[in-house]
Amino acid sequence: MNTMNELLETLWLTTGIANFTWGQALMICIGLLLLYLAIAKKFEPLLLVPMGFGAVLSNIPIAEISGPDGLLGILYQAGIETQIFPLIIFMGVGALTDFGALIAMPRTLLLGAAAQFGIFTTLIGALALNWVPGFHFTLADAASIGIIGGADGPTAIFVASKLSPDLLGAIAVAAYSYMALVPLIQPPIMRLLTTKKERCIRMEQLRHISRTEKIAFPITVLLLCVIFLPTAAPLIGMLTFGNLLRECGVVDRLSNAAQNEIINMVTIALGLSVGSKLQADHFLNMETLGILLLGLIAFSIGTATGVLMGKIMNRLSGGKINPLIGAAGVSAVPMAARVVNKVGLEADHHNFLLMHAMGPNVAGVIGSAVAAGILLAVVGG
Amino acid sequence: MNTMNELLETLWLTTGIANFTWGQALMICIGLLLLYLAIAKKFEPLLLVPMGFGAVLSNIPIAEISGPDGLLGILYQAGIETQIFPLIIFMGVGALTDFGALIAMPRTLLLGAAAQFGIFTTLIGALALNWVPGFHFTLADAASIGIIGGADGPTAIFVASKLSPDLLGAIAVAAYSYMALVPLIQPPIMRLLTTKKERCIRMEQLRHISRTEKIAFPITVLLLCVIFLPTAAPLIGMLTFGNLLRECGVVDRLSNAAQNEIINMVTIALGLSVGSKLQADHFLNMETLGILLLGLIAFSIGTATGVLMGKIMNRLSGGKINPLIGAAGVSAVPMAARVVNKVGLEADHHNFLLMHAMGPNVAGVIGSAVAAGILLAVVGG
Amino acid sequence: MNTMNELLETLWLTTGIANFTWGQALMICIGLLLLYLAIAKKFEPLLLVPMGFGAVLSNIPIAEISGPDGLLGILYQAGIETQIFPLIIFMGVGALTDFGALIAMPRTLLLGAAAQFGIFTTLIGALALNWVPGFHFTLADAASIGIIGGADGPTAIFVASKLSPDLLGAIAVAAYSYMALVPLIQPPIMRLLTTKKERCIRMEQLRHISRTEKIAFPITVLLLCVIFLPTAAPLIGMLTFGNLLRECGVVDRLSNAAQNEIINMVTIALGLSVGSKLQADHFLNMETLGILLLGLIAFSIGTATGVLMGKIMNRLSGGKINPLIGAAGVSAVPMAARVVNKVGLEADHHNFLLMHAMGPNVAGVIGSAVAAGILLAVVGG
Amino acid sequence: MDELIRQGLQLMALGMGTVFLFLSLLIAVISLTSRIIQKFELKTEQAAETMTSKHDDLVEVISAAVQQYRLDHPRRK
Amino acid sequence: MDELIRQGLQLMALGMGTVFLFLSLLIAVISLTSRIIQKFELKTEQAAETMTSKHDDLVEVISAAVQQYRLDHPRRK
Amino acid sequence: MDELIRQGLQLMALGMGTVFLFLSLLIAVISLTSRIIQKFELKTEQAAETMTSKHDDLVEVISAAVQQYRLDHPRRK
Ligand code: NA
Ligand code: NA
Ligand code: NA
Repeated sequence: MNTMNELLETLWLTTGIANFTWGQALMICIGLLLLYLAIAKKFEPLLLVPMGFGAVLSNIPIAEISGPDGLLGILYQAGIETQIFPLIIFMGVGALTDFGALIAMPRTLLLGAAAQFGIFTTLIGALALNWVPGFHFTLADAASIGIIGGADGPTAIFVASKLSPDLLGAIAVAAYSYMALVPLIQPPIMRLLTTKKERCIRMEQLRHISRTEKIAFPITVLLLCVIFLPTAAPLIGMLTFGNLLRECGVVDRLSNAAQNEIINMVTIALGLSVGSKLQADHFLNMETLGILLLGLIAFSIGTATGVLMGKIMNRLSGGKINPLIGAAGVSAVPMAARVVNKVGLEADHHNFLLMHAMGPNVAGVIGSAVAAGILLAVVGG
Repeated sequence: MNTMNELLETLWLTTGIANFTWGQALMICIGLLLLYLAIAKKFEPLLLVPMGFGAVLSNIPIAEISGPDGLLGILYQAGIETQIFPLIIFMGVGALTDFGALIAMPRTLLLGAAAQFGIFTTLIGALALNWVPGFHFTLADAASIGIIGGADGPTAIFVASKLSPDLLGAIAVAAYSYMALVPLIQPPIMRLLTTKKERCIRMEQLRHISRTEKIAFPITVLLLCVIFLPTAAPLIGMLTFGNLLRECGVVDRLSNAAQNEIINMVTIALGLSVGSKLQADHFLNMETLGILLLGLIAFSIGTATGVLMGKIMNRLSGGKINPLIGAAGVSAVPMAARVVNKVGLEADHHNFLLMHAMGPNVAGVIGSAVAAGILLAVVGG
Repeated sequence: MNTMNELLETLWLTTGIANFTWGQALMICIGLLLLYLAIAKKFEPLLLVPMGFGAVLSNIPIAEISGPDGLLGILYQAGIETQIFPLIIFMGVGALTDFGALIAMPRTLLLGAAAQFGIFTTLIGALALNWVPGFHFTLADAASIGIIGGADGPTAIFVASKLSPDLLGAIAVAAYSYMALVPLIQPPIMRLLTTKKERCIRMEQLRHISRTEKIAFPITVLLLCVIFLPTAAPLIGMLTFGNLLRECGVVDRLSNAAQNEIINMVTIALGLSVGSKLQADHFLNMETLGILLLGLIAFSIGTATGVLMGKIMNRLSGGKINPLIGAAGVSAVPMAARVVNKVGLEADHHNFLLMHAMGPNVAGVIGSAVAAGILLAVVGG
Repeated sequence: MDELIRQGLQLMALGMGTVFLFLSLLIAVISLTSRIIQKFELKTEQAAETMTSKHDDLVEVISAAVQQYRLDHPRRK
Repeated sequence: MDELIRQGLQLMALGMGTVFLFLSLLIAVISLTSRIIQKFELKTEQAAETMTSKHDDLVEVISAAVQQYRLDHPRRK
Repeated sequence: MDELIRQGLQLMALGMGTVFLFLSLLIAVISLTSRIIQKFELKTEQAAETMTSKHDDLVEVISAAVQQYRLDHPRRK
């Protein structure tokens, strides 16, 4: 630094306008759009506010906030590459979830299973997209894209960060956006596949679940997972750990911590970290468009197969199961269950399905964690 | 991956049943046993729930949750190898502890000192076990085992993680289990060593301690430690730091954080991390049996020497000290103090010793931190 | 270890008294002095209690608590070298700050700008000190020292940890001490530069700010920073992120986390970490004295230029602005605003300036973050 | 149909198969566990029930009111 | 005057210049934004206002009392 | 008696010696400190006492009730 001119030039060269690429400017607009959707439209704001803000921060020229020494880059390495953040979120989800409705009606696990068709058909859709010039999805990429159909943010991030870190940004945006759009995506499909009579079916009240049953549940799930599907053990393990903290009744301090301070802190860090993957050069390409399209398909198919399985179960049970609750099997907890309730009330103003939809809803979380385990076992091996 | 057969084989090879060793299956049962004791029997649940769950998770085949890239392995490296977790717990203990009873009766520090005999006799017991074929305890191992007698979880973990990381799992299990068993272990010893008349001795009410005295206490302890025993400074330093946050009255935000969110988060992480050391190949051996046996001896001797010192002090003070309170010198805060109270009430239904037992109880924490400092200075050098 | 004599010698060699240097003993006294000021005189206790305690811990011989494997050393590396801690504190400050007063009177940003003269004149003062034998401040050192005049702890730590890590301890001590001394430093300067008539000027009540304006504010500030001054983006980015969490109204869980558990935890860690830089060999030298002197000058000049700018604005506005509020432009939130209020009340017992001083007060935070960005861009490049 | 899609279809068969198998197994085990627990529980349940109802109604009302107020004013917490 | 101090003076000119420029720009943009928002907001505002006042006064009084008590006794929290 | 046990016994002597010495010293210093503080404190104490009792009883009763309710229903917190 010598003359004032040189100094001014140094300073000019450090301004944003002298360094912006069009891609960065566009990505900052996309970040602002995510913030708008989160704040004004209440699209999953807990995740999309940090993620949108992270998208803005990571596209600032020069500042390198997503670089290896920047705050977002450090958070990404510490929490996403190691997969710690999604696992801790899963612990929090476990601590926040009451599995009572599922224990009262274990059959509804089948609805949670059926909805996973969304994952696997989308996987094939992604592979089929390779026929279109400009797409080069590997099997690992396709698996990561398919998992969007699990409608479960941390599971999608867990899988994508392991199989296709480059696609993580687009996958996370798709997963959370469509979870927020569930009230728009699901109802038409639900109405199309059911008759008015089916939608009016009222279901029996759920039985009371004792504390011991609630304690036994996470341990049962964990042990089955240990015996048959250890590759799903990290996700299922943390989910059931959180749930055991909640239900065991002797560690309320820890349960409260998992439900509040821990999940809040990690949500902020996770959102910012994922935002760091929304850099222009990783996000602005054909593949992102493909992922957004495929994600929508995944949600739609998952909803459809859930409802169809609901219709089958209704037949087999002699008309006791309202097929609408199958739509909650995609997870998107608790939004999908609320959508079921709303569509049910539309058909019959006294038909409250919320509690019955919670069963398949949380079953969907377990279902996609299982699917994630299989994908990681076969593709990630 | 080529044919469906190969795919099925891949999947079969990733199931738990195809990969279990007997040791892992047994360790998972031990993990479940710890969970049972924690939940149904309320054995130190804050630690044993995460630790038991960690034991299950770390013995799942294939998943490698305790491996260097697994969640528990990462937590262990980040928090136990660096000794950060036990130190932060110590800060929380300091913030949660009211040293008023000790300041009112500083003499009771001698009871906390006497109870440390449990540590050193057990150390020699561990060395003596080497005469039995199958045992090969080094001096460092013996010191780590002896510290179980400190009846203080974080101190035991702090020492063992530095001197004998391989024995950490067994030592932590022994320390927390016997802390939970204090109501069974201590009373017979206490009754054996005291007369009914001694157990009936009522003690004077403790004087009121001013805020300034409470602020001066942690600083005094720290300075003495700095001058005479800097090797105990990390433990004593964090304990007194937490206590100063509590007592100084100007940083209630920080004090509450240390007493709640911080200690809760670290307790979960510490429990899971320690659980990661309960892997079959580290835990299922003769040495673990030896450690469990020696730990029981350590608690018993500590209780006995505490009570005997109580008897001496009673004589010297002219019958003003109930020797039972010496048993609280092993620490195991606040369980041991409650046991003293209970045994005292058995002898005389109006003899409340709880507050008087809190003095030696917290003195025991300082006493074993000092002992830990000496062991690390001499053996760890 | 062989004979008892050797053992005793080992132990003696591990006592503090056998290893103390005079510097360490003196630094421990300085740590205790900081604790005294924090507790008895309420000097910024949230920072100075951990920092003072950290100073004591890091000067304990042998224990090496500030070494690369000691708790404080690890915290320093993890949080200060990476600059994570000051950035997270900035997020918390954003979440705790209501920018309403500033939005209602954006002109007061000029007061926050004027007060930054303290930074740059001190920078030149530091360079001038090189004429005195014993001082060797580089341009980077001078910039770090100047930033003390920003009267904003995390900004000072952010800049100093990047430009002059060796001076960090002295700079942090100076910054926080003078922030605490603002009620003593500012009033004489304020009275000297204003007439009684000026001090009596009453200001109009501030207009009500809508939620939308409060949401737009952090985004506006961020975008301007992105476009014109990306080097200030980490600080401004986290400040505005925290503020957006606060104001957007849809993520109260996260906002509460940023305002409470996160900032509390990081405050403890930051204080201890900064304390680790108060080691005798880094702190006890001429340069520290120079820094303490220069820091005082920085605060005084910042106050003076703020008040002078207030006088100019008062003239231009036709007597509607009380020049006292210019003194709040140094930041030192919210102490400086309270001092303005107090000096105003001295002159006229019904003249409440607190709300009007909050505008320049928070403007000063933005102003010094901007100054920090420029210093890092030009000097740190 | 190319190789990659064949692999995808295999993965689908395998994946959905495992999901259904695993969750069906879970149905069986949960139902079984519930039945066992319900048998052993009658007495325990009653003891537990009486223990948790030792609060009085006034406290509940006040507390709910305070709770509601807090929810409406989250920032003052 | 030595080289280093010359650099310092340059830095001061540059720094204070940028600070004033940036904050002046901020004044302009904030004022503009506020004016735009205030125009578009009249109706939204009114709706929002009525929503936040659904608590009753008794709850507020009790809650404030409890709050005060807590502030006086922080450690029991 | 083998070498290792001899070392253990030395360690015991040393360790218990240090523990007793250190804690005895602590007894002396704490007693001394307490005595000094108690002397200097009479007036300060009184001032402090009056400051902390500015809450009224009603608040205490309500607050304790709420506290109790919370303890009985930890999950709703
Ligand atoms: Na799902
Ligand atoms: Na102890
Ligand atoms: Na400032």
